[in-house]
Amino acid sequence: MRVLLFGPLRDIAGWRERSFDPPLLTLSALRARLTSEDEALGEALRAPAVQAAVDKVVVRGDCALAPGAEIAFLPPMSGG
Amino acid sequence: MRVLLFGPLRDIAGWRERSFDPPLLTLSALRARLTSEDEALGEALRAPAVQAAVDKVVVRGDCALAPGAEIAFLPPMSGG
Amino acid sequence: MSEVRLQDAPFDPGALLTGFTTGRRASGAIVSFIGMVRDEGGSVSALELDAYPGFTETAIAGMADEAVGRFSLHDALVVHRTGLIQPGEPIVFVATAAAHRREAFEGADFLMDFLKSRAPFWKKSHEAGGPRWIEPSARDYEDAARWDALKDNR
Amino acid sequence: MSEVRLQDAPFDPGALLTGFTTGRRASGAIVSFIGMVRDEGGSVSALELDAYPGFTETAIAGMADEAVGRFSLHDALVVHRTGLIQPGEPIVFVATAAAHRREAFEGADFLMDFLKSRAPFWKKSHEAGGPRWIEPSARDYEDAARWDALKDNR
Repeated sequence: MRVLLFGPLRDIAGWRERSFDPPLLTLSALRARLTSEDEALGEALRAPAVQAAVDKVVVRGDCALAPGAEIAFLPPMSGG
Repeated sequence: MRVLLFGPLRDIAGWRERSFDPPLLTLSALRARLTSEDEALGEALRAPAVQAAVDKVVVRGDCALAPGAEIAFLPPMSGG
Repeated sequence: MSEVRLQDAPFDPGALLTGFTTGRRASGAIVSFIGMVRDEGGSVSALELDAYPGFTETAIAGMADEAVGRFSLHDALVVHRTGLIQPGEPIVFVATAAAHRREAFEGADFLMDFLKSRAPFWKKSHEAGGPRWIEPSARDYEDAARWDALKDNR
Repeated sequence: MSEVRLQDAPFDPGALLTGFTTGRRASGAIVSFIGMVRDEGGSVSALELDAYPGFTETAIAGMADEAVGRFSLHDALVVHRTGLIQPGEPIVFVATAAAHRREAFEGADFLMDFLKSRAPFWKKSHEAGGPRWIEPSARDYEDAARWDALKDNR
């Protein structure tokens, strides 16, 4: 399971991409894990404008995650 | 004195440019001369949409012409 | 600032755009328009464009300067073919540079509307049924009239 | 029909325009837009553009396809830089081809408004006072909202 951060989230967390093995089973479990490791990142991820994408599809609320899933956290987009 | 025709006027008259020596003294005299030589051209020149330019400036009505003037008859423009 | 060129020879729009773009550090937006001769499914064999040298450039430069003033353009360029032009060939190239994209788009759009409806060209279409002289379309006049309405609302 | 490319390497807008224009015998109108990084009088040293490969192209392709359908475009091309971009360098190139100029202009204008307000990029401006993340301006949102109003009126 890969987790990707974009934009200002990268600056807050200090990383762009991480693997999680064993994988987390749900998006909410992943959020809890990231928050337990880094409270500042956890708070940033809870901002309503930050979207989550699973395998490049934006999801709302919680969802189950496949073991090989790619999860991206997308802060408000700057546009081109 | 040079006279220039543009667009469909060239097809009607069968010429694009002519010199007149001795020159005509006024635009109305030039129109009368062109009409006396070619009635079809004279009629085409009388159409309200046909403009006359003297030395590249559009003029309305009659005006005096300098001996070295360049007179152009401009039918409705096609645009670019 | 604006530049107007008439030429019988074909031009390369890409080379014109590269020249217009290079070295502009203050312009955030550049818009270009290329008008091409359409073959209309094969019925048009060529366009023939007649200009009045000196008079035509001056009229177009007046339109370009109006666009520069009205839309705060940094620059405007108009290159127009004259003579015989084949289907698939560019007939007109317009480029505008501005700080922001809205001005660059509107400047180019305005300039094209005025070129198409009011520029002193006489255009003959060589078609299967014989040559015919072309006047601006009703849509060309409508497009140009849009700007009068916009001006009143500003 | 549309094409979207993201690339870290600089591109030559003129070469892209030549490629886009060549061989179009049915398109009477081609509009291009180039967005450049402005130096803002020397205060901006570079822009850094972050994309999500795969996700970003798909989102832009969706916008391009919407422009093609809405404005009856024959084709649309979007080329966008990513990574570090210097002032004076092009950051985005958009081209549209259509039968007539109104569609080509509106298609490019629409596509740029949506790119500027909704494309999945994250943009950092490296300035004298330090780097800062950029969000779309109020004007970018207003520009994009114009099209919703127009759609309702058609």
